[in-house]
Amino acid sequence: MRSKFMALAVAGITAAATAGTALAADEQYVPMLVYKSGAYAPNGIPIAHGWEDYLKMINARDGGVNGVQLTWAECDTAYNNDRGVECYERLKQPTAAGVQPLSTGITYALIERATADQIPIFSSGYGRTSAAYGPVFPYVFSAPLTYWSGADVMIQYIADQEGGSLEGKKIALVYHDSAYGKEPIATLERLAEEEGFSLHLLPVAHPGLEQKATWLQIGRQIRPDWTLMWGWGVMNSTAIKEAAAVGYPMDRFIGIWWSGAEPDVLPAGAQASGYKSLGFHAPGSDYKALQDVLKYVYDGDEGAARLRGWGDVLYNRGIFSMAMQVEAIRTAQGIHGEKTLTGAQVRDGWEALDLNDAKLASLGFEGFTKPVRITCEDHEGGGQAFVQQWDGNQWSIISDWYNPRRDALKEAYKADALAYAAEKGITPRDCS
Amino acid sequence: MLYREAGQFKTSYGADQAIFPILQDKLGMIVILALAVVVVPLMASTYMLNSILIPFLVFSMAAIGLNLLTGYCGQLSLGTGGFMACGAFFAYKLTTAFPELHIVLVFLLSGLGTAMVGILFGIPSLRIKGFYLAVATLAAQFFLVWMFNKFDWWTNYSASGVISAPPREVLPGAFITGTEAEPVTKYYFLLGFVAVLALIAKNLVRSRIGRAWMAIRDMDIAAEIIGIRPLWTKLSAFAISSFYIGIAGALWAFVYTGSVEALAFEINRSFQVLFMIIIGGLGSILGSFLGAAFIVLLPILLNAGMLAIDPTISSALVSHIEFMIFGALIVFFLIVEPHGLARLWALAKEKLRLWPFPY
Amino acid sequence: MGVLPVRTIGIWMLAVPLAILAIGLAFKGMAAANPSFFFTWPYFIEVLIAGLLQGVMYSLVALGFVLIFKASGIFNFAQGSMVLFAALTIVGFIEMGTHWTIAFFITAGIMVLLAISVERIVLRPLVNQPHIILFMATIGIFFFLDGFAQTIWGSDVKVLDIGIPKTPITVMENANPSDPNDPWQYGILINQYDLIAAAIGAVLVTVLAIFFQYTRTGRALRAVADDHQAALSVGIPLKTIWAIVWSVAGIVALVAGIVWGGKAGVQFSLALIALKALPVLILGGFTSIPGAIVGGLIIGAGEQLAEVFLGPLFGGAIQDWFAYMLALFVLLFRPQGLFGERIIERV
Amino acid sequence: MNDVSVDQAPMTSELSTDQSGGPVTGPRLFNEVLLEVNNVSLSFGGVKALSDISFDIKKGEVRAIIGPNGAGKSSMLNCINGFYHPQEGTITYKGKERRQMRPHEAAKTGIARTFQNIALFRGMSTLDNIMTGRLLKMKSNLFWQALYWGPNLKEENEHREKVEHIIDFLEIQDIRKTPVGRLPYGLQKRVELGRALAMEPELLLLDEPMAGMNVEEKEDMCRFVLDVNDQFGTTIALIEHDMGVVMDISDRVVVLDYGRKLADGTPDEVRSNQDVIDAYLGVSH
Repeated sequence: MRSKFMALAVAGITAAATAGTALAADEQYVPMLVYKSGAYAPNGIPIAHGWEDYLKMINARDGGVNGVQLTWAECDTAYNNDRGVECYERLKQPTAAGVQPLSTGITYALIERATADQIPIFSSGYGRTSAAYGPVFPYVFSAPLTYWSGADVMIQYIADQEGGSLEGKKIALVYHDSAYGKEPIATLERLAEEEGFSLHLLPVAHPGLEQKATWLQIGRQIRPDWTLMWGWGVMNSTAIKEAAAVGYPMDRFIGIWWSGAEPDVLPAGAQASGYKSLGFHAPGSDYKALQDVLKYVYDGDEGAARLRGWGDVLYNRGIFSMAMQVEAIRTAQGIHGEKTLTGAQVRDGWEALDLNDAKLASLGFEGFTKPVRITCEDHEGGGQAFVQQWDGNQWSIISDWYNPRRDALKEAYKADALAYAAEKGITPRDCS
Repeated sequence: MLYREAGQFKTSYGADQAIFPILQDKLGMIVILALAVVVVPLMASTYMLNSILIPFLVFSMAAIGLNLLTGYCGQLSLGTGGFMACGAFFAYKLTTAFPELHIVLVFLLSGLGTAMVGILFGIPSLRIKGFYLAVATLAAQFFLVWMFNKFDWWTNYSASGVISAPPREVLPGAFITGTEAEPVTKYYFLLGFVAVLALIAKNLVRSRIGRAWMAIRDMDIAAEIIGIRPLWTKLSAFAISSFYIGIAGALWAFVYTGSVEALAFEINRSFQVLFMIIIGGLGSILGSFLGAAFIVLLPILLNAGMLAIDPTISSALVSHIEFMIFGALIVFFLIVEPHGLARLWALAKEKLRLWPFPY
Repeated sequence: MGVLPVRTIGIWMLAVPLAILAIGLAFKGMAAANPSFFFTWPYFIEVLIAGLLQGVMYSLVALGFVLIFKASGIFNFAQGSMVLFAALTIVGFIEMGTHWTIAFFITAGIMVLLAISVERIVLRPLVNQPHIILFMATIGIFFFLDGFAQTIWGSDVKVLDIGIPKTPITVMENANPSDPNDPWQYGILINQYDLIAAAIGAVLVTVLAIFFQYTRTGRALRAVADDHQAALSVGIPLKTIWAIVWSVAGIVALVAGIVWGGKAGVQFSLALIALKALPVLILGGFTSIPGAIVGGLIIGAGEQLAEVFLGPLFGGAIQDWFAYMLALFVLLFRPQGLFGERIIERV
Repeated sequence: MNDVSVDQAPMTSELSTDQSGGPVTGPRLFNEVLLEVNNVSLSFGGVKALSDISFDIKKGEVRAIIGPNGAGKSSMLNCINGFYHPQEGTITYKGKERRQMRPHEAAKTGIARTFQNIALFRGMSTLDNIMTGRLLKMKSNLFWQALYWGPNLKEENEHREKVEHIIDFLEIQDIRKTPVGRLPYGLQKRVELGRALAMEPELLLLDEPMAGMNVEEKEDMCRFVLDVNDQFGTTIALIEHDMGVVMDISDRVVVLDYGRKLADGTPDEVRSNQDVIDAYLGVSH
């Protein structure tokens, strides 16, 4: 299949492209935007491995989705927005099942294009938060949680730890100074007002190697009760080190789910012990889906699997997000009764996706995550999150699952999405 | 045999000063334009339009802008990304505040705004020269990107700091921004817009102001002694260069990607445009196009080429090797022809003039 | 490079504490006027010390630039990727089980080989080209090395632990617990890692200063820096000198890579710290080793103070552009940097 | 050759050092003072380049400034066209005393010059180099320049015609479109003269216009200088080392040594001045 894609790419470049993609009747194509080079590669690689391994496993174990083999092609975006756009344009086909941009910036750049091309975007736990409002963003899905949900869960957890009230508490947010890092600010500001804590914002410039001043302010001046982090790549490990350097207590430092994986804590060594982060799926490998990957992709060779990140947080995230995409395809096949689907058809599958507990268990994800149910109006799907802690060797879940207080959030999604629609001249769909 | 000027006599100074004084060049240009207008849109796939031709035209505009400043006036600048950001955000503010304003006017006005910013950051060039100036322009780069990233007034208070282009039409029904814009419409618009602005740039550099720039570039002291005011000349170069770069930034945000955050114009963008003019040829409008084509195409071709050779190669390795070859090719080109692709083209033409009888 | 005249040192010794005091007083004044502006003297001193230590780390990177610029007039943009390449290489050997001292010498050898190849393959064919062309060539090297290093060693984050303690130490803690508002109650926190890294930097600079002041090669290098033609005419082999200078710059990159890598983890972003060295360079002057040191200290302290005390007024993350603006401001008064050679225009 | 000619000069000492324009002996007579240098001193951080220099240049004459290396000749020209600003003394040009004038302002008032080390714009062709000399005279605005049409096209053609006259005059038609960096030294000097002439200056400062030329090239250059003076009535001040040339073509000569004025007068007077002879022969004083 790779050669088929290549033939296409080359043909596109030489302008001799023939429009027909001529996929065999029993194949479904999944383009993959990955980053295995550049400043964010250490975080991008395990996710990409998870994606690829899950597709391989489905093909090997089940012979594809209802007999339809999954095929894929990769393009390296280097976490760079314009390369991301180029990759998308290169890989897109009418029969593309959808793309996972794996970057909030690239998601923003692709929303309009993919909508015009009728290819679903699946930004799992990142991207444009208000895209969870389906009527305005028919082709964007952000299950199982958005950043605003994440911020809400963090505040709920902190409130529990503080005995219920946050009145008079100080909370600092250390964030990547980009579209990604700015996402939670609006929600945190709203919650600060509602719950009476004070919020201190500390931006960190890309790529995040320079945080001395930030942590001097946190450790010596602001002395917040809790510190939250929206970081990515080298920013995470640097933050943990600088936090340790000013003696900030690790167990009061919580990262978003993109700041809570092995590459974030390992470079900080023992200093990182006690650091917390959110998660929306379990770490580790004691789940049937992961065991199947081990069995069907690596022939049971655990060493080889571990080298690719098998069982690590980001690898598992890759597995889970690809599993959701595969289930969307499966659902769409049921709706349309065809083997090879177009992007628009897969989209219908997304809007009917119902991963309830029984379904999750049958997929081998029992206890791995909470149910997700996507509708025409709700593209977030009602996922839940927990807090996990690094003990120096591994991540372990230390809290119950939290359900974000979605009533308020959904209002916020809707307001933001409608403002976007007004600016763009989009008439929201009717979902009733 | 085919390419020679013998027998083509000029009867006026005007004819001698023309951009293409030789008939064959004129014909060549007409053929290229005909290809660009008629054949390319017919042949090109959406991918080719969206990912190669459109960015190529936008980058050409930025490269022309930087070439005016660095190639013609000799002021090395690493602030291109910051000035592109100015153009993009000015255009966004303008078009959202005055939706009825024609989009071309918006682009031109945002170019003018960027020119003002360019003048501001050009003032130190009076005292600072060479690499010191280059590094000083980085102050503009970092400050401007920070400013657009930090103050959400620029993004109309969007939560994420991302702006996305509202739909605008250049002619009734012909959208060039927003979801309804067809790649072909975008391409035609850019082709016309860039061609006109490139022609203007060419006219400027062969007029009084261009000669003043080149005089400052080649020897600023001598230029001053023949009556050129360094202040005015350098600032005019900064202004006009920023005008072009600002428009390029607006086109980038509106026509090419459709949505940007300030970080899209970080320091790498500055280097990318600098590569274009050095590889293409400093002090050459044609070189700006050649350099833009080279830098846009090279990574894509390398990437595709490697995958064609070995389809199973990992995409990480492809990226790394792409870096290596890119770096090596830059060094190679500099060694072979430090004056860029435009000079190679000129040398080829000179050879062609004498062919097949070189003596 | 020469020894600084005693008078200059005297002026600096007097001016620097006064300037620091003035900045502190200015901040104190702002704190009095604006209740949300946080200022205490121990905090100010703490930030200042952290900034100065950070500044030494910048100087380490800037030093590599200065060496090459002095000897060949080349603005070597590849210095950042040399830092990355060196750090990745030494980590690679340590991960293979080599002791870190042996890995250090192997990597140093590789850096010398790299320097010689750069001189042979890139610089020699480009002799006598304008500076901007050579600058571009080093950007080419930058890309090549970035790709090469990652092809060989991969893009994972690697941990480089050379045994420097990372725990902070607290000094001047006030033992008077009766006053809860005593600003000295927390003392002054100093990052041990930064302190030791700064010491390593200081040792390296001293060694280099002695090398260039008292050895034959050093004299030849200074001659080349003064005038290529004249140096050639008295029989100094320019190409050898270039190879030596690039080798030394490679070893400086190795030390910078170890220090920075130990701090931030060894991965791709290390190449970007070159951008932090540029304002240091223009502030200190491209041709001056003392300039790189003093420039590093000023930029380091200046940007930390600005970020901590002024940043909150502007929404933060100002330190990147502040460093450049500070350098630009100095350039307006001294277009050749603080210690750069004065440019005299002749006709 | 130059030393020989000084050596063989008759030893008379009736030289007038009075700069106010006493009786001038020579074939041509000039009365109107174009430029007057009064008690000019210039130093670079402790090093005195010029001390208390006074002389004048009269309209229409060919004035030579001579002296050994380091005598301050180039510094003197640099003061006249505003590149250096003397710490003391005044320079009066066309009856107006100037203070702190920038070189481009000097150019506007009609002072052009060439340089000891050629200062051409190496990236441009001969034609463009000479065209730059016309920049001050061009008036069309940015709009018409952008269109290369209307007033701009007309102006370009007019000035091109003037420049073509200069090209004809200097006999450099065949190198019109050649980048000057590729030209031999002698031709570059000629192009530089052409650029200065294109400014249609009233006062032309030539800094060693014949340095490094062979005899033939020198003869050509002499002819051009005299023709310029003759045909256009341009006043010329030149620095030259070749005594033969200086004595042949100049109307009056001022001699500098170690930043001081040594002598001033007609070639014959200077030739016979004892101080001048000592300076050139290296007698210690």
